[in-house]
Amino acid sequence: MRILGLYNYWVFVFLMMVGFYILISRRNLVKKILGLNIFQTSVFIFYISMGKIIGGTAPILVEGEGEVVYSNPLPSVLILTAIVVGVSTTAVALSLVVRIKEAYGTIEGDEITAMDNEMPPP
Amino acid sequence: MMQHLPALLVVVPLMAAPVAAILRWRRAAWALALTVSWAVLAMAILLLRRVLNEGVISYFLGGWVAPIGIEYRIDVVSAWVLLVVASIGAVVMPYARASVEREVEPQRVPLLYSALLLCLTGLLGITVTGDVFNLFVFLEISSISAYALIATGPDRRALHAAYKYLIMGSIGATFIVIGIGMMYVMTGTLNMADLAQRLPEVSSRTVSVAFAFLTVGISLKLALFPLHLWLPDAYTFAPSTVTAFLASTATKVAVYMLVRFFFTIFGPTFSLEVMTFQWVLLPLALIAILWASMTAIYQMNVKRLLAYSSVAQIGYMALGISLASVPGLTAGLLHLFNHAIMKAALFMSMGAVMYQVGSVRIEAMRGLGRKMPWTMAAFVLGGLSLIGVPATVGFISKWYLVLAAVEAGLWVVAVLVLVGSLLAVVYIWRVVEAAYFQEYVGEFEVREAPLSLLVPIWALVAANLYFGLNATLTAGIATRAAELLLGVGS
Amino acid sequence: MEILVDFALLALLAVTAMAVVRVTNLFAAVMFAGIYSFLSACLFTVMDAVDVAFTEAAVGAGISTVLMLATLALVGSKVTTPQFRITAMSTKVPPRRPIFPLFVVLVTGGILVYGTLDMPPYGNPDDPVHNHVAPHYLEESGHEIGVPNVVTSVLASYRGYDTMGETTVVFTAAVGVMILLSSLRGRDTYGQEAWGDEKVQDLDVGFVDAFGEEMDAPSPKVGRRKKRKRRKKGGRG
Amino acid sequence: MSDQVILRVATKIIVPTILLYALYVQFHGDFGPGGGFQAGVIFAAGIILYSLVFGLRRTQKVLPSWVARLAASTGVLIYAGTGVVALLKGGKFLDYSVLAHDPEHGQHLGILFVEIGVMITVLGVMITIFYFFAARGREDL
Repeated sequence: MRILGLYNYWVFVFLMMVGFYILISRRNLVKKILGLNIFQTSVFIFYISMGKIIGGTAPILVEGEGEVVYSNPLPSVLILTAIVVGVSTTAVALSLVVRIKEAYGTIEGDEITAMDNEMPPP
Repeated sequence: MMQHLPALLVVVPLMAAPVAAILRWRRAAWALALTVSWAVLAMAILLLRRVLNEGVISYFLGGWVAPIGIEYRIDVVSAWVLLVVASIGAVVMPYARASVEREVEPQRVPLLYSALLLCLTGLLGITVTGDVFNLFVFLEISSISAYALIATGPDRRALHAAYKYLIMGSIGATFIVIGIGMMYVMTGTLNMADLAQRLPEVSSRTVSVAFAFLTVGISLKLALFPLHLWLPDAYTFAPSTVTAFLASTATKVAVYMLVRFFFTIFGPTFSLEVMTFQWVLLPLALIAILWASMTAIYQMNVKRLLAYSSVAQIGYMALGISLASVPGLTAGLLHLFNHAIMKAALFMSMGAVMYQVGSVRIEAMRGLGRKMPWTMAAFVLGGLSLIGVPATVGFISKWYLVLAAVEAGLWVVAVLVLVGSLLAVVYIWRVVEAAYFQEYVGEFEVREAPLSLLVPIWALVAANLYFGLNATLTAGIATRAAELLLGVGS
Repeated sequence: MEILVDFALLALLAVTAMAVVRVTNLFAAVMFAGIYSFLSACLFTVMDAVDVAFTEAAVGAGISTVLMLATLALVGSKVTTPQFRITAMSTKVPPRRPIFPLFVVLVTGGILVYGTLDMPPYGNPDDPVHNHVAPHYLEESGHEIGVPNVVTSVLASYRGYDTMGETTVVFTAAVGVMILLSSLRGRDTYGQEAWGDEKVQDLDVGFVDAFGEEMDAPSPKVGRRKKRKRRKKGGRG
Repeated sequence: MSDQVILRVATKIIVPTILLYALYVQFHGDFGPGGGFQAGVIFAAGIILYSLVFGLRRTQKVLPSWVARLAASTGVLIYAGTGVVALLKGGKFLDYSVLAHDPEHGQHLGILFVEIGVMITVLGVMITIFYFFAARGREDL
């Protein structure tokens, strides 16, 4: 049961590792952003997992029924905010990628670094 | 209205930003940003006075009492950092108009002011909040606007620098969220004061991991060696105004976050005795000081040189914190203020050179000592402060730092701090040498920078000298803040 | 039963995430990321976070994917193969071995797993999270706020300030995108000389000029149309 | 894509439904899942669908770029403004209880306003971002 009880968290760790790996190992700028999304989404899963009560229900109050167990609403609220933050970061990152493509003609990180190095130092 | 100051301080720039974004005239957007930044400074001063007289101010947003709702909590430490951020904002804004017109495409200028205001909002919000998740939200406001601000630089490499900063910054922010989540899962609360109370009871492996993640996340934002890789490019390619603003506020607020988490939330006992972070931070800080100072010596671009010097100066602050004694923390917090005003003066004088000459490479400095006497004099005074010459603020922070190191019995550290100063002499000298001992060779007639640039620069230089000669006020506040953090004294 | 669905969804998520790693075509990767978002939205529903599920489906699988596709339309969706590539500068870039990233990731993951060992088990009503602040929301919001959806009460009132920050973050994103994409296209500059005085005049278009009767691009650019117009007026530069 | 008859007809039916659904999500957020953010995103999705099928130019006749930009700013101001009104009425910032005679009513009113603010900002922002991306690709490359 102990193992089962942490299963959700371990999958979160795995997903986080996958996202983080894409983020730091891939050189394509768009791919990195995809990694960032997976990375962030894994954290959402972590938060929502901690708010769940087995046998509970969504925290929308039902009148007239005595014994209803509700899951924790607070992680949901936090994650709603985090999702919004995530998409905002993604939007800014993507517009940066568009500009980089226009300015450099490529979106491969190492090619850009090579071009940076060949330019006269600032 | 006085009782609402904590909220107004953040809400006023927050509401000004959307207005600036839809304004049609660049001048109007600038005037709005200027007014707001001065209003913010006034509020920050009022708050600091109130905190010094009355102690901690607590403000419950929405009227919901602390752990239920979000609390703004201002003690001496946050009021102090608030003052730093607000005064830099208030000095950078008048400077911005001319400099931004020269370096940024006109149609983006109102948006740039909007982003600057948002960045200011975010930094102020981080500093006053007493709720860890709220801290994350405001951290992201400041970070996302900072990414955009850096990308407005005129060189295409600004885009790549901004992208790298975005990736590093987002990793940092996500690590911070993971850390917050782990604290929350153990305690069920997000309020800092409440966390400080409950964390010791549940001290466990999870809390240790939360500590580690928060430390790494904040260090990324702080550009602590070896996580500083985003900083040199970002500061080099951003427009001068943006560099001056970010260099003297964003990293300072990150230092504040570090201190806040280490000492207020986890508590000195846990941070120092269980996690023994000081033995991780101390060597990193020393390497940062020496390595970054040496790298700065080899830079051909003065902005980049100053950026590496920033990495080194962050090392000094981290060193002060890692000593974890009242004098050490005092030195760290004092240097936070002192470094902000000297680095802003240095970056802004380079902005003035950029304005007149169009380059900030060392070769471009040739003969400027005579062509732009006021600008270069400001640079020299700022440089002396960076070195730590007596009668400048730099001396005061070095003095406290060396004292703290000696008190802790770490003679080696004290010596290394002085070595760092010597290295600073070398890199500042390279600029001085070009400016004063070489002839101007360019074809164009170079004149002194306009007054709108010079006045803010010299205001900072004056502050540099004033607080260097009369440090009772600053050192007094920093000591009180250090005592509060360590839980000794009042 | 719930647990089984939970397990299945988590397994699918892991598979999809791996697919994003392996695929080389960006279009496919974006599609997988969309699927990933959608699966996590399903998972959130199972875990009683309906509001989050709704948002994740709308944002992660919706808006994010649309933005990604819009970007791919601009930058192309081919990833050059990781083996020997000739860069634009015709310098050979040796394929970086992913050992260091792998090491960092494994260490991070290891530390996290270590951290989960002391965590309260999943779904247990006795966990501290369910017993400190949250009960207040569940028990009191009924008469303090009077809105059945507790998530809405917390979001808009108890932690309304966070939501204001969130709104500001969204707005910041718009400011960021506008700053970035209102720039001239393909500008490749080494210094400030990129735009001469005349161009500055041309660029100096505010609201009415840029978004006037004939709607064109939202970003004020030196479009051909505008130049023609100015020429008609005789120009003022 | 505007030459595809089926697409055009289908879009003409679907888009109003989406917009209506967005409003439902907005005002039903008190009772079920939903709220300003989701509503804003759905609304923006409707507009984006319309512009994918009928083109950017036609869409911007319906919803010009500056309107979207103005909306993005206005929403934030509505939200923060609600807080300021509460502050002027003697409560703390964002304390909705003072907005009306009895606290619960005030809370309802406050939540209504801030959710509207969130929706306006989100739809403005999403549409603005989409317009900027779309315009970037479409113009003379």
